[in-house]
Amino acid sequence: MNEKIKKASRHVSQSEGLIFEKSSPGKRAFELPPLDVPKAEPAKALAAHHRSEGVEGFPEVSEIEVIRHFTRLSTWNHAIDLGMYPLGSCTMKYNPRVNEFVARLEGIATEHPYQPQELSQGCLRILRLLEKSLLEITGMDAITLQPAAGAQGELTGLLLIRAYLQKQGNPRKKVLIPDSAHGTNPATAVIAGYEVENIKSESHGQVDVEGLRRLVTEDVAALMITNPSTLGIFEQRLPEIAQILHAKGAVLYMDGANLNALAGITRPGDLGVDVMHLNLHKTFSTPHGGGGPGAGPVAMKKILEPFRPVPILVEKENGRLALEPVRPDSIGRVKAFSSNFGVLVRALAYILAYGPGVRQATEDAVLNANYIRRHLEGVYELPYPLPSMHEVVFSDAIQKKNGVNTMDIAKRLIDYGFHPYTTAFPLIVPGALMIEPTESESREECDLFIDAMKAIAEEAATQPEIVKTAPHTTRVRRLDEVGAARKPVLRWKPAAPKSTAAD
Amino acid sequence: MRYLPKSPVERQEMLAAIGAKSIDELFSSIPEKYRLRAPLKIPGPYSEAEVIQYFKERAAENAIGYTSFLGAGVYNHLRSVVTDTIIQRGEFLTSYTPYQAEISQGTLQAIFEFQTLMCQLTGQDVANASMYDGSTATTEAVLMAERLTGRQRVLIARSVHPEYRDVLKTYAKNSGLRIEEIPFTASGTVDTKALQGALKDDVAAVVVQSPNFFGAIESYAPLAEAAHSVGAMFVVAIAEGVSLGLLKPPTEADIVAMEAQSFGLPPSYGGPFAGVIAAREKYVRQMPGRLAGQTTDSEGKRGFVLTLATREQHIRREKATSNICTNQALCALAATVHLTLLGKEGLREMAQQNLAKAQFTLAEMLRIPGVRRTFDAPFFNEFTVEFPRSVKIVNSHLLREKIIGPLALGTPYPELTKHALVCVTETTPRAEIERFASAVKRALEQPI
Amino acid sequence: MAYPKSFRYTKEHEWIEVKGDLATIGITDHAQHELGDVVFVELPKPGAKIEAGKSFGTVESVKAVSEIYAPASGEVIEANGELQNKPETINSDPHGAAWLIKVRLTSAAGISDLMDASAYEAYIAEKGKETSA
Amino acid sequence: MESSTTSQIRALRKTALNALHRHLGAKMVNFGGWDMPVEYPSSGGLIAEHKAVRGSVGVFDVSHMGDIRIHSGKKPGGALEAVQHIAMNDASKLAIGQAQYSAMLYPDGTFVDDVIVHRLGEDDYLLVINAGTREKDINWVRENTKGFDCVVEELSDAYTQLAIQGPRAAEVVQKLTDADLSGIKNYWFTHGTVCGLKNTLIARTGYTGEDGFEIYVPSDVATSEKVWNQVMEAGRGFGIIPCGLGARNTLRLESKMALYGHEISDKINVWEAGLDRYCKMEKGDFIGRVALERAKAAGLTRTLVGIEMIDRGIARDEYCCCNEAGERIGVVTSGSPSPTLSKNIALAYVPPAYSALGTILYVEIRTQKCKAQVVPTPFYKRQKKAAAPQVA
Repeated sequence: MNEKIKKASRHVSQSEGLIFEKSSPGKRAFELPPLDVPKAEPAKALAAHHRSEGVEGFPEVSEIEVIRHFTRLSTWNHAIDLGMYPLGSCTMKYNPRVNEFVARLEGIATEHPYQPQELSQGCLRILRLLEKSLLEITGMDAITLQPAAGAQGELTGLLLIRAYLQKQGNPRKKVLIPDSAHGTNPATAVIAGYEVENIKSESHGQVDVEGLRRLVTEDVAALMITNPSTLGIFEQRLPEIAQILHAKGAVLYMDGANLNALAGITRPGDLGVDVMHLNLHKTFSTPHGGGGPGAGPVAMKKILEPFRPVPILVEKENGRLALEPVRPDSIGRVKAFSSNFGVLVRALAYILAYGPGVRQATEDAVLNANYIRRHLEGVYELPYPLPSMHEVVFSDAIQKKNGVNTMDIAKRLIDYGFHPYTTAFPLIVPGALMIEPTESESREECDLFIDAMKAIAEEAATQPEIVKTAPHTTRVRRLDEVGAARKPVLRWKPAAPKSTAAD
Repeated sequence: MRYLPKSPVERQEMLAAIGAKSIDELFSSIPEKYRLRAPLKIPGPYSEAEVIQYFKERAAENAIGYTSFLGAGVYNHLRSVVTDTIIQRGEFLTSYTPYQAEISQGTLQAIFEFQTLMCQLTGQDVANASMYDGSTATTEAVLMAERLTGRQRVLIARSVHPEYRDVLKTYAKNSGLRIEEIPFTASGTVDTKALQGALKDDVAAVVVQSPNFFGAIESYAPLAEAAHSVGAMFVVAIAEGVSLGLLKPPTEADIVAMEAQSFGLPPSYGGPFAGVIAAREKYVRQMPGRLAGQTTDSEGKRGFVLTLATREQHIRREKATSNICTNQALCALAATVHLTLLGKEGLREMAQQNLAKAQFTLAEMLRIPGVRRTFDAPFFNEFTVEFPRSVKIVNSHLLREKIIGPLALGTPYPELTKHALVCVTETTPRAEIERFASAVKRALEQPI
Repeated sequence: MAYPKSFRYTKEHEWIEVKGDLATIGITDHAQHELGDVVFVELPKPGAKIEAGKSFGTVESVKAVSEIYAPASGEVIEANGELQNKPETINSDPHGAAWLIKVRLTSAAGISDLMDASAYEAYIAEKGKETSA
Repeated sequence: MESSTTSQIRALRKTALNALHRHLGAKMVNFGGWDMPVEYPSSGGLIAEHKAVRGSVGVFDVSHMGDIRIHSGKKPGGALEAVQHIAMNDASKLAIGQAQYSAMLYPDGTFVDDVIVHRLGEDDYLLVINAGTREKDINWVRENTKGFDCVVEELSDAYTQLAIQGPRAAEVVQKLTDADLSGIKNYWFTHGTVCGLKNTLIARTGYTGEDGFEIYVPSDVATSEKVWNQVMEAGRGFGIIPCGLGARNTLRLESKMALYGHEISDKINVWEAGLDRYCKMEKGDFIGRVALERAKAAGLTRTLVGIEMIDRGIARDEYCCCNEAGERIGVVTSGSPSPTLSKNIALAYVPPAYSALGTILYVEIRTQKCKAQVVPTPFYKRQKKAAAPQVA
């Protein structure tokens, strides 16, 4: 065993203050070319609106200081590039660098959304090919690439459903959401003007189909389901669930957050899903960047097509493409300008690199999850034993006996050079450990992770203190979140000059 | 496949370890009849070279080599290579939302610095860690005002970016919000009289943009006064952040919604950008989106965490202030690095150059027979002019000279068909401005 | 911490102390314990009406928000402003300094049906078993 | 093992088997004031002795260990209260005939000594303590049990204590007794006739990480030698050999069992030693508890890890551990070649930041810095469900 545990990383602890604390008047990190037109007189041109001073408190530093500052900050982060990042439901896979390269090409990054469409055919053809590819992968009929992220995709999807039902005379009242769902689902349903009704999962963590049958009434607009569920389990009776909803005129919405378990293997469209969003920053490898930007395209069946948000991408005669700003039944705009285009470019670059081989990525992701499950079963409790897809959810039940909980284990994992898995989610598993390795992990990396998890289990059993006080290797120890919330300090302020302190 | 770190043998060995005969066994929970047999019909697999080739070909079908006079919410400013160098560091590029504070201090401190910069720019007390863009930020600001006032009527100036207004209407549709638009005056700014006429104690928010869609700068004080007189929130949207290098910040505002694209983010055909919401401290608990806060660790060392998380969807679910989860963190980081590079002087100098070029361009335009200035309000780097003939026709002539002309206002504002929104920044060389002017002159001389 | 005999208690872990038609309302020691470090309290303004069984405010810890339900109906005459600056009082003195609101009762109906101290202690002991089981 | 601390103020103390050891040609050393066999060259020496215990069976004279009996006075329960007060494990959990690993602590949460607590009867406990700390321990127990209604007597000199250790130990001892040993679980004991001596305490305990028994017989030379010889006789078929303190040390080290003055001392607290699971904070008050509460809140500053040398060289007690940067960050408490693993292993205290398995450390061996890595402990775990208690 000890031969295998090679990985143990320690985080750089360079001390680095706030950039504002380095500021000294007169330092410059950026110089503009000389002005080649007559200087304007701001005071005259802007009159009362003129701000004569520069922005108060803005830093004044040199270029090397900026580079060092942010480089040092960067060393305090864990990242996919440093090692496995098994955050369940986040699909932290490798972000190919060529995607970054092409997104920055002149003619791609430089294009203005209002430039004439005859001068934007390149952009539009990128959008078109991405649309077609995503439709093929999801088995849907129509799609919009506009939403800026998954949550906005959810909203778009629900607005489509609402518009569709409205058109038939009754938008209906309720949206059903399983208790295992992501928090964005209920939050979104409310913004779309629906009441949320939570539905309990049955003992195996699947949707209780019989219970559902009773719940689906004329009042129900849709069911928002995540498949595979947040337990990493495939909803085997999805087609039946779709029928139940359709029979009552309701719509089946699928949260595509976990598409990484399905791409190339099966298609939500074929399973009876009517509308779904995709998280391009999950399944399609666009970088998470510390929390965005993302993109949340929404794919749908024919019935919802007329309601897509504008602008709509259409093919004109002789293959020209155009974005049309007006559609009678459209739900309107969900975001200014066409979309998070730069993110879409990266997603297409990913798809092109794989082609139909995207199936292999899915297989590897599921292989990794099951490999880890196989080796940690018993060491950690597996609350729902149904087959795992791309992620596996354990609980801390065994370690709890020694007062060690999922957060402690997660923090100790940091000392072993891994980012923690997702803790305490899904909510239906008390003390959940939600592990999603993705296809990007080699067997070696999986083994390192398994060994680390076993070592921690052993520590939890014999010397829990070392686990409960983890992490020990990071720049900062556990932080005082209570203090942060009681007396929020949300911005830097210059220290008050001594003199004023008196009065 | 070059992204997949497994050999066929390793796959077999791992399957064996799991106790599965074949990979298909791992998908046994998917009903047989729903499993794909045929490979997906999508192009690829492409080598890296082929991927680059594909996008270079697409790029060639776009507007390379043209000089543009477009702005209207998306601005072309100088960007330092330093910004791109930093945001392409794997530790920033390939990390997730900083929920695990101990190994996300880099991202968290950068967000804290972003929040500080945004407060300094807007003259507000608190700013969040970013929204999707200016349009959704404006919408979220309105929803925030609705929560704070418990009112549902919203007055928004017609001089606010048309697409910002469209997005607001989309969100409002089902939340019971009633959106009413306030006209603009002959000087291109909000019609205060009309506003006062519409103001009642059922108004949640008064929303204006400055510089507004026409480039005209609004006077905050009277608008704020009017809004506050009936207990409404005064919401200011800012689409061109660089203007703040030279313009007084909207300190009279209760909530500011800003687009940060001008701070180091390329136009990128409309996104990704970064929205900002800044507000008075007392409203912080109704703010949407993430917030980084300063605190200390068990050894008293300064550190940062995501705080006031109980506002957010992952905890409050259906009661959350917003459904936003992923935001635009990397774009916010780019803005932070960019503004840090510019600094106090750099931003001011950049703003001054924008103003100077815009003034120069207007002068050049006005020397053309038949061209008149539409509005007389002060402006920053955008202004509207009226042509003696349709802007679309003028622009079609300009295209032949590799110039992308100003935005035709006819579509969003039918009454302004012959009016155009001209934008220049520090990146527009004098020579190009002069070439543009003479091209317009020629275009207007062309027989129809 | 002892549960004052003079209080009545709800299943949602609020307490109410009635003096004539005036009543003081707070959350119990058990509640603050379940909640953990309290970081924020949201209370109605004086003049607001509260209705028995309906939520009249929230108590927040770092990662949880809990509704506070009114044990009885009435009009708020005072809200404990101290808690805005010192929410931690709820952890240290839930039955005393950390009272939430004082109300003028519109009716005393239902209050007698609430649990007394011993019944409440039995109730939380019972809950304790369930959760540990 | 050479303990230079006790200079020859008074004559070395001898166990009843001292002459026999010398007769067997044992190499004798001063161990904590005792003249003890470190190895028996005649039977192959340390390595052979070590391997015998791991592979079959060996016998140790551990009569130098101390024994303290605590039983109640008039009031029932007094003995338990006293034991609960002076030892950190929860003695109330003990059934009659059961033993537990525990430790006596100073008020600051550091160690007086580690002990094995046997529950002999209703209100009757036997604490087995270390040789080097006998006087200190007995005084400490007397001092701190005053307030309780109990009787404390030292029995150390009354017994010759033999440890028969190894996978075949049970078979050997079974030959000598009428008691059914198969019914005695690890860390349980019984009384039976051994070598004709009635009512002899037979405990399934040890300090080697192997299965094994410790028997307590009258300490007169004749009886002691008779029993020793019968044990040797009974074990002949299993290749039993006499083992000295040298093998005892390498055996306990492989099993990461603490040795007073090394892994545990009056400078080290329970959390640092990683003895969490033998310290029952929830049992109520005991000496050291308050300090341990505080220490818990303060967090760990060092923790005990097992290391394995990657470079050549043996990490010995007191050697310094350094990080990549060459800063001294920790110290070795015990180190030696491991006969079982044929690797050089050691235990060391390092800051928690260096505790993750796989962490690379450098041990200063004289002038050189030798590379080592943190490895899982115990270094050796016997193939059996119920493992002997270890310093995790």
